Amino acid sequence: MPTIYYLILSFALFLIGTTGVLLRRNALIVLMAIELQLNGGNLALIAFSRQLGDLKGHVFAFLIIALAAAEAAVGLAILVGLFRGRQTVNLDEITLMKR
Amino acid sequence: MGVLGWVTLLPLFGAILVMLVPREEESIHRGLGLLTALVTFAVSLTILTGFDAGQAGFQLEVDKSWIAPLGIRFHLGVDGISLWLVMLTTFMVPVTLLCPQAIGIRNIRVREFTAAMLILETGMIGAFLALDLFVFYVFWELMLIPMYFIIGIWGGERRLYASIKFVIYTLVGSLLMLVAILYLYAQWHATTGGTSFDYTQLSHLTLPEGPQLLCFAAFALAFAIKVPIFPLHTWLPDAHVEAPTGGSVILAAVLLKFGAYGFLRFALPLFPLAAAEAAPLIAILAVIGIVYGALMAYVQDDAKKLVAYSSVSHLGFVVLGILTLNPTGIQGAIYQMLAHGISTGGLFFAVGLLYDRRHTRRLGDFGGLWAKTPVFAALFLVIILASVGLPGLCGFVGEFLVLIGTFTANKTWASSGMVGFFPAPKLMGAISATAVILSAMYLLTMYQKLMFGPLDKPENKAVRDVHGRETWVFAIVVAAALVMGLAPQPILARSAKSVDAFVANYRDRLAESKRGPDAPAHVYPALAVAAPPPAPAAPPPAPTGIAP
Amino acid sequence: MSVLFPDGASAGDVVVFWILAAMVAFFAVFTITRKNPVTAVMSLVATFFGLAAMYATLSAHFLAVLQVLVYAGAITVLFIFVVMILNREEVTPLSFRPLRVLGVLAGVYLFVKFVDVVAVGMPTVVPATPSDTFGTVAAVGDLLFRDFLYPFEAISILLLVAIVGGVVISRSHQKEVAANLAADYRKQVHELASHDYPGAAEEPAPEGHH
Amino acid sequence: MTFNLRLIPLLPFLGAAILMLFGRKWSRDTVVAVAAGAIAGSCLVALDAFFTALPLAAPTGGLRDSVGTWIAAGPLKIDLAFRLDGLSGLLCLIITFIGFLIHIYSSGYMEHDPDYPRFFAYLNLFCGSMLVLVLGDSLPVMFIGWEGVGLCSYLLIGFWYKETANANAGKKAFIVNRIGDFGFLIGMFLLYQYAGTLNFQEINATATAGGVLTQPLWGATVAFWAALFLFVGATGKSAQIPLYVWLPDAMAGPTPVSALIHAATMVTAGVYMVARTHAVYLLAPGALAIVTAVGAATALFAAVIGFAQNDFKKVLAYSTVSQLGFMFVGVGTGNFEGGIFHLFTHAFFKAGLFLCAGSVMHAMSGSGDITIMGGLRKKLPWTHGVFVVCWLAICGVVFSGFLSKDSIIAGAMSAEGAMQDFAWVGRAAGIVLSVAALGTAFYMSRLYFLVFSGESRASDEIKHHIHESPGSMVGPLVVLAIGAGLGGLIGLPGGLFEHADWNLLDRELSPVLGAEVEVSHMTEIAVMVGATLLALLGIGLAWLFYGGGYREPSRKFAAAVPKLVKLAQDKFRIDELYQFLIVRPIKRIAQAIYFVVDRILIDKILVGVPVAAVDFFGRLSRSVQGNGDGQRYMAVFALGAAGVLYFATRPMAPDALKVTVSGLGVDVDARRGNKAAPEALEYSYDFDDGGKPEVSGAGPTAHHTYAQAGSYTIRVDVKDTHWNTSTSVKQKVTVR
Repeated sequence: MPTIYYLILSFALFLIGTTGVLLRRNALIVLMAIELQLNGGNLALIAFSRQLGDLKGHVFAFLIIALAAAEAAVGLAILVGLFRGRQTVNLDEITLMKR
Repeated sequence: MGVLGWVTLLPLFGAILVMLVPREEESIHRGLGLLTALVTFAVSLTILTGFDAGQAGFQLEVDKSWIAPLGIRFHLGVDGISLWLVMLTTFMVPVTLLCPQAIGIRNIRVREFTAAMLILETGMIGAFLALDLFVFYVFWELMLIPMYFIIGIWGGERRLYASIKFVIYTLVGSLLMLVAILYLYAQWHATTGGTSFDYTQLSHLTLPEGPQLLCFAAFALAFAIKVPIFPLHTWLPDAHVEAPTGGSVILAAVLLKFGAYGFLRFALPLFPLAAAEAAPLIAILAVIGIVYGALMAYVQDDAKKLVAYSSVSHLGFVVLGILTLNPTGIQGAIYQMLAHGISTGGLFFAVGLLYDRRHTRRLGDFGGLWAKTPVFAALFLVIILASVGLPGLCGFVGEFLVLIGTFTANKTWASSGMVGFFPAPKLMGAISATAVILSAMYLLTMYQKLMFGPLDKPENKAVRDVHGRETWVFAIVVAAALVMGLAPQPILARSAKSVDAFVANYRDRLAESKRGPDAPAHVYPALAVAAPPPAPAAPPPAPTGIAP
Repeated sequence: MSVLFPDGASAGDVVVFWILAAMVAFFAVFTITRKNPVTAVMSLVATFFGLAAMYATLSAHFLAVLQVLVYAGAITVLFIFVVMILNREEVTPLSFRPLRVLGVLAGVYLFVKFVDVVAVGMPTVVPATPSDTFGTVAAVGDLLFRDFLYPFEAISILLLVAIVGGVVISRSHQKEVAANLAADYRKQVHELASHDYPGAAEEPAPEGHH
Repeated sequence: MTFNLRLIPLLPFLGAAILMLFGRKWSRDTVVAVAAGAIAGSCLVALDAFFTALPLAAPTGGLRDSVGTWIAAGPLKIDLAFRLDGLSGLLCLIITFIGFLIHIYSSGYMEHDPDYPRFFAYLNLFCGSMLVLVLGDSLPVMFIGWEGVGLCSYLLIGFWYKETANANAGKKAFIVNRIGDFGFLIGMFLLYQYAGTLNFQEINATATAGGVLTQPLWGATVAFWAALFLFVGATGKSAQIPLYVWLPDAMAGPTPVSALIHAATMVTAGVYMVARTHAVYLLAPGALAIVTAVGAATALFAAVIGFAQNDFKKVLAYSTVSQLGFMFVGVGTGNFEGGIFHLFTHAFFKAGLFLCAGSVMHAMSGSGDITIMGGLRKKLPWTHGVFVVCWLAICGVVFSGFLSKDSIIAGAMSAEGAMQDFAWVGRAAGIVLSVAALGTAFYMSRLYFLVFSGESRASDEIKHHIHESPGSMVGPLVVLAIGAGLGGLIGLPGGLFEHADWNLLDRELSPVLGAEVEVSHMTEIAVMVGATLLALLGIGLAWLFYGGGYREPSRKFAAAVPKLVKLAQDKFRIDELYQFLIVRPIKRIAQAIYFVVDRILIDKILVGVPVAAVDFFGRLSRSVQGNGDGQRYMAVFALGAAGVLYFATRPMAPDALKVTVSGLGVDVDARRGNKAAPEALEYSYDFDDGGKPEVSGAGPTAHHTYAQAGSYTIRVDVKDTHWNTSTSVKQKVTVR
């Protein structure tokens, strides 16, 4: 298949992820959506590296996967901490960044 | 890694070590911090021995590539101007760490305090030694942060206000300076095609008049705030009053010097024309500051605030001396910096001790302490007199030279066709000389209110004389004041060559940029265009570009 | 011949691609629309598997495996655990606030633009099949440990930090709070005891330089 | 010719250092031994230098001893060097000798003081500084001593620091002296700026008629201003109008201190300095005239105040001020030798008088109030004897005072040589001085009669305690009395007897200060006779008023003009005047500035305005990004990205079409500016805005011919095929 198909798919994934991040109340789901976005990025990278026959794309995808793992770990930990503190993971009720 | 590199980085390593020790071991923190500072001082002594007084240019240079693509190099070097300021730094920090009151009465987080002090030392030494504008800027900001914490964490009641004020004032200046530095970088690239932040190269770049004025303004603002020059001084009293003793001492003894040092090292040599045009204004502000600070000090009731304002007055002399632009005045300015570091540092130690004993700084709360603390009283008196500028103590030499320089300001410049660029030297000198009277007025008044008179307040009857490490701190300061007052020559001799070269270079550069004020940016002297990007193998030409 | 079936592509590839693409997209949408977190996680896993397969078709064998191991394995398990800790059914999963909807629309706009551009700009030919070693563990590992050693190390440190951070953040704090209080109290007592003049006990801030 | 002069000041300094470090642990005898030993040692060195080494070196400008370069910066170079010639040598001898005596005296006087070691440390420190002052080879080195003695006087006046009054007196002394030092410094700088040196010999060498120092400056010559500013310094140190106010208060210090510092040595530093820089003064007769006038005025003014003082030491203090006035008239009239001569004799008899005062107060259990004294003649025979000698000396009856005072007045009467067209000032000063001399005789005799003659007016228990002082105090008194009696002999006006060589002083000083002033025998003798008569007259008057206690005339007088007496007793309220005119205004102004400028102007306005601005914009932008809700940030971010893309990819359409009309035809140029549009752009032209473009898919320019005249709206759509975006421009045209 031509690379463009993969690219469009990857962007679609990213868009879906973004929508999730924007619209969901549940912080947990938001985290998942972020994972979707990252995967979209990965897909693009791999598609390109296939087109160019260059493995660097794979390496970056690898790094991104590791990063995603880290992000998930910390994010979920924060979530747990939050939940312990305020008994909710509803983002509408969590506005710590306010001033 | 040359000795300069070591002197710069040792305190940093020390700070890391200190942070590794568990929080409870406060005595270990103090000991380790003091040890590091002492080692640094010992190493810095080797700078002194390795320094060749007969040479004007930079010596003992360290020059390693740091961020190659941007041409940023870790370039350190010392000359007669920075030499003694570095020594002052490495001297004052151990004394401060030796002082039991350094951390103030909120005696918490000893580990963090010690580490902050050591990081601060690295920042200060690095900024004095840096010959790469980018590196200089990095160190310059590196000084800011620990001081912010020192004031903000260990300070007095209004510490947050004071620390924020300190940071904002300093940042406003330094960010503009960063812009100017980047502009220089761009201009250098445009002119020579090379990429370099290296002072020894950029100092040969002559900008057209307009950009010069702007860049000078940016630099001068940063330095004027640091000094501080008259209308920009109000952060100083607040910072001093709120900072813990150690913070005040370092702030007064070293940090303020960066303003003056910056003028000497960067603002004047890089932008000679703009400097010459702005000199009268700054000189007048300096004179105002001298009298103004003295008057303000005279009406303070808070001992620490009084000393802080006295700093404003004393540093006015420094700026004035620099702007006389003749060797005598500049030598005086440098010496005044050192003397002020010793004497005012000592004053802050003393006030800190009293605050530690009585938890008040109101002069009215004291009185008749001499009877209780004869030793302290005697040492304190010597420090006071040093600050008053009694000949034979450190304070006199600097003021004397600065005033002489002021009186002869135009005399030295008549030769280079700049008659009268310094406004009314006699008048300015006379006005600044009134500080002789005023300083005696406020300092002796303070001393009398603290030490003399009847011992009527019950709390004062319990005040204890200096003992243990305190005695050492004061003894060291007093000894330094005496030595610097009686034998200034060894110090002056080592800075003489560089200062002469500075003046000569400034004169040439000025004449040169006067020739073509609106000529496009160019490199002076022309040969410097061919100067290769500095490599350890082939060190760049001397900063002054002129063999004295 | 058509958008669905670009010429030069073998029928198998086309079919596999469309199936995987549909699956990925479908489960992705499913993930962000489910009320029940467990369902969401499950569909997330499905998405990951789809992607893994797609990587395989892109002859990124190593990453395909990695995708399954790390994403479908580790990360999902993490999610599952957390879901178990805080199992919350939401009444209304989505909150359509004006600004956010605008944000989504902006996303859509970007998507459309993107499609426009790549539709014009990208070559539609099928890339040449790479060598057999392309995307194998050996090849990627070789690159990773030769040219990308530092990034690799950096990311490993990042992981380490993440682990520690995760532990620190999520563990309960009561103990150390208590410890701090006790320490402060000891300090105060010690300082008050070490005063060298009477009447200092009333002083607000105790001194301590001994 | 070199000599180890540095020893002379060094020994006392060492003594001071040792006493400060260890004194507190030692017995009183050890302390005295160290202190007196140090000063005695330097006295011996000074004698050796003066009598063995100097005679050989006198012609070559005396002995010089350079310790090394003190300060060198740029062209400035100052050696830490000492010079001993006739002048400084004489001063050295006075300082070390009288200093030694007073150390001995103090050992008795301060017996009961707990701070014994501190006191002697200060005394030694003072002697050292004073020696540096006189031995200094250049103005800065002299300035070291100059400030050092100021410091010591500050410390010693405030020696009993528990009394706030004493501490204040000390502070006052120091600050007033600093005012003088300000003048000193300015004078020094002026000299350096023009003469280019600060070394006395070089300055005096430079100071020649037509030299650099005679060039005009501010309507006079450089020399004039330099001399004037230096003299300001002198007025501070030597307590002349207007800066004399600190000296009377300085009597708060222990009496030996008053004797040594505030009578014999330190206060004469000003006179010495003027003599040192005499060449500069000789260049500026105007300055000399001012010095003379100030001196004369001070002499008279202080004498008048002296009439009414009732404190033993206060009377002596004002008499000191007055006598210093005499000396300044001496140096001011170019009669430097006369001035120094009087300095010499005055040192002896005034020190003697003060020590007598100390001894008397010692006897009167510490009180110095002369109204309750009287009849001490028999009780204190030694003290009385010494006092008589010194009293007659200061009145100018016995040799020393007699000769020195006469030489001053005579010199003033014939000052044409030095003061040129200001000679009249000299003559006037001479007359004023004669009156002052009369005054001196009067108030000193008043003092004598009230204290020693008649019957005691003291209360019984004081009377009961009265006793002669111990030997350690009487001994020095006697020695001083001898000095006061015969000291004058060194300055015999040998000229009168055709034996110029009798004048030892002249032999020592003339190499330094130039030849003595020529005074005709006529004036000399006239002045001698006149002055003596005046002195006797004064003594007579005093006897009339106070002989054996307060007599009728004095009471009558006091009753007649009570206001005047009160005024004189209040020292004419000069202190209050200064307070009112200078001290308080400065403080008020400073306070005002502090609050207005620092607190309000800078901190509130200069800082507040930018802060307010920043705050405002901060709130503004925060309201956009919302309330800490992360998702909202994300949304704004997405919008931002979309916006950027949108604006970045719109084709560049012209702001206004360039339309050129020719008849019915129009040429439209839709290029932006004058540069050709990029290829990717497609233009479609709708010339009547009718919805369907006449020309499409064309380049940036197009031509169209309308069917009939009229006004149309041209609409151009610009399409970017790459980004697939478009913009459109409209414009009206009228064709006819």
